[in-house]
This record gives sequence, C-alpha cells and structure tokens, in this order.
Amino acid sequence: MGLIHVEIRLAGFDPWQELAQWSGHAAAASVFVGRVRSTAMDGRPLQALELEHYPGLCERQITRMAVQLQREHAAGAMLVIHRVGRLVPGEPVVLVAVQADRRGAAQRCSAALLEQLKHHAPFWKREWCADQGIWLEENTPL
Amino acid sequence: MGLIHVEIRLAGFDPWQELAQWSGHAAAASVFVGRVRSTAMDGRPLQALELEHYPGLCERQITRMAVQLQREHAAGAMLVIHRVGRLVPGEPVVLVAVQADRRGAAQRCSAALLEQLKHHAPFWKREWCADQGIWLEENTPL
Amino acid sequence: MLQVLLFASLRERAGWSERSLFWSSDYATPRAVWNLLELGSLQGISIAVNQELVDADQPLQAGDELAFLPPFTGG
Amino acid sequence: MLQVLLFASLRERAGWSERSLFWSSDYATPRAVWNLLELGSLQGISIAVNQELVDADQPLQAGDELAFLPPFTGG
Repeated sequence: MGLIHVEIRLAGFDPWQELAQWSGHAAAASVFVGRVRSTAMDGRPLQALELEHYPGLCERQITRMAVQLQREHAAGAMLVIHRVGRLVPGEPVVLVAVQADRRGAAQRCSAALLEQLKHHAPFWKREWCADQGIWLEENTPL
Repeated sequence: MGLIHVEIRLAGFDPWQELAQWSGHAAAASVFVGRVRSTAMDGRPLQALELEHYPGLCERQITRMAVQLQREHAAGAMLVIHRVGRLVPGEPVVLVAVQADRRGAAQRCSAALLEQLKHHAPFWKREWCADQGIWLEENTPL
Repeated sequence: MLQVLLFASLRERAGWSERSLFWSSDYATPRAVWNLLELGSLQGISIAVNQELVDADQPLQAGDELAFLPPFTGG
Repeated sequence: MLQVLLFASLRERAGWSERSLFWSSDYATPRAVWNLLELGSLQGISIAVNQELVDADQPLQAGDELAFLPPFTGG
C-alpha cells in the first residue's frame, strides 16, 4: 500500500510539477486534472470560480475515501490536490493521481476517487459572472 | 477538435515535463503513464525491456485510432508518446493524455486509446532476464 | 453550548456563518436545531457533528460543533 | 520485386528481417508468400502491405512492401 497525500491549496498549483515531485515507479499511473471552464453553467462568460471548503472535515473525508478505494482496487500511492479560493478560467481546480501495478486498477481507482470527491467531500463552487456570484446547486454531469 | 500529437521515442522521456509543454486549458485532462515493471511475466527480476516497432505504420495506426476516438468522444487535444529501444525497470514506456470538456469523455477516450494502442499498434516487447531475451506473446491483462 | 456552522449558500441565506447556542434538550438533535434556524427544508443538506458526517437524528451533546452543509459541488 | 519484412519473434524465428522476392503470380497474395516462407501457422499474424494492415488474401503487386507482424504487445 502506497502513501496517500491529500492537500487543499489556497494558492495556485502546477499539476505537472506536483506530479514530477510525487511520481513513483509503479507500472501504471492514472491522472486527472480538472480546470476552471471559461463559461458558466448558464453559458455566460465566467469571470471567476470561487471555491469554499469545510477545513478539517474535507481533508478527512477525502483521505477516508482514498484509503477505502486504495484497498478495493489494490492501488498504490495516491495524490489529491484541490484548490480553494478565487480561481480564473483555465486554472487547475483538482488533481487526482493513482499508481497501481495494473492499468485497469489505476484508471478505475482514479475515476472512482474523482467521483467520490465531487459528491462526498464538502466543497462548494460559486460562479462569478458580471460581478454577481451564484452558488452551484449540483455538479457537472460525468 | 484539438491537435493530435503522436511520437515514438528512442530516448527516455519525462512524462510530466512532456505534459507541462503540451498542457492546454481544457476543463478535463486524463493521463496515463505506463512504466517498465521490475519483474518479468514469469516473476523473475527483469534486467531490461526491449521495445521494437514498425516505423511508419505504427505512427499512422496510432494517429488513425486517435482521430477516430477523438470524434467518438468529442475529445480535444491528444498526446501519445511511446518508447522503443532498451528500457530499464521504472522507465516510462507510454504516455497517453486526452483533453476534453467533460471528465467522462477525457477518461473514457484516454482509456480506449490505451487499449487500442496495446492491441492494434505494431509494437513488440522482449523481456531480458539473466541475459536471455524472451518475446512476449501477449499483453498484460487490463 | 453548541457551535453551529453554516457554509456557502446556506451561510448567505442565513446571513451568518457561525453561532453559539446554549445547549438544551429542546434541540438535542441536528434536526431540532435546523428547525429552530428557519432556513427551509433539510432535504439535500448534509450534517456534520464534530467534523463527522452524521444523521439528522444523531443525539447532540454540549460542546459539539454542528455544521449544516449544502449539496457538495467540488472536484 | 516484393520487399518482405519480418519483425520481432518472427524475425528471430526466420533468421532474417528483410528479403526481396521476385514477384510471380505463384505468390500473388500475402498468404501465398507466407506459405513459401515456412514459418508455421499464419494464425495470429497481422499483415501489412505498403504500411496498411490488410487481409491475407489481398492481391499483391510488384514493388509492394509486405510485412508479417506477430501479435502486438505494446503500451
């Protein structure tokens, strides 16, 4: 079982640089990077995306989900970095990376962790358009 | 539709550095990195993995599969780098990266391209153990 | 005392993010506290007590940190 | 002339990687050329003519590059 590293960041991050530091030598690594879209849910140009979280519970929930999925998929090292604060279009919001001995395990575990993180970790998004903020009611479809 | 970049490399490469240069700003990017295992298929310690390809046909086959999958999944930019030559355990063999507007499209397209590349692109692996080379008869299971 | 926390859209709706309530047996569960706050339906709201997700009817104790969480939209 | 290429384990089995054959109507398809080479069953072998994957019975023409490819194991 590999290390699980979960981090909530207030500052911007470069996913590839984070991965270069994290990278092990497992046979398979599956990575997802999510960035801020340039348009809001309603199609208007997006000024910024604001992300809030519940500190403490959030990190613990993600770590708990990661531990569970690591066991289920016999995965190795896992890395999650999630931004909070005010982000502009194109900025990375989330990085999920999973190492495993098999490509299928790495891919499935990484995808499952991303879904759990979207639906079971206390993060909230507010879209800013024309200086007005709207809290999102639900996540984007898969 | 984004650019499709397919490259067969004789020299080693750092996947994260390649991604840093490639990286666009799509909402979703799904990445797979495969590395040489430290043990052979029969469990013995692996000295090296030799990779051969059919130049020309190989690049064209991968590009053709990528174009097809990009259309099917409405994906954006795609990157494939595949090593050939003599590799030692831990070295990157393959990098597949797909951008899309949706996480599901990026993940599915990236996984599908990896499978097609494994089964329909003219690459061959030879495992070296105790100074003896054995051509693999089939790929590792998913 | 109970520490009550609201996040995101719930905080905006209520106009506050954190409040201390004197603990009483009248609001001995998250559901009872929620009803007191008059913030609408509990449908879709997650509840955490001392930073653990719990059921709306989990008994509360003095000193607890109770948080009401609108639907999650991270990732 | 036909240019015939073998790769990986097929090359090792045959002891050569590239050969020129005079084109003749006796081996006007990849299958006929394969039979001439006496390298065992064609089962599982892919065939490329002028760098396009084709069927074993695709007609050959003088000047073609014909390659026999063992099962792929890349990625």
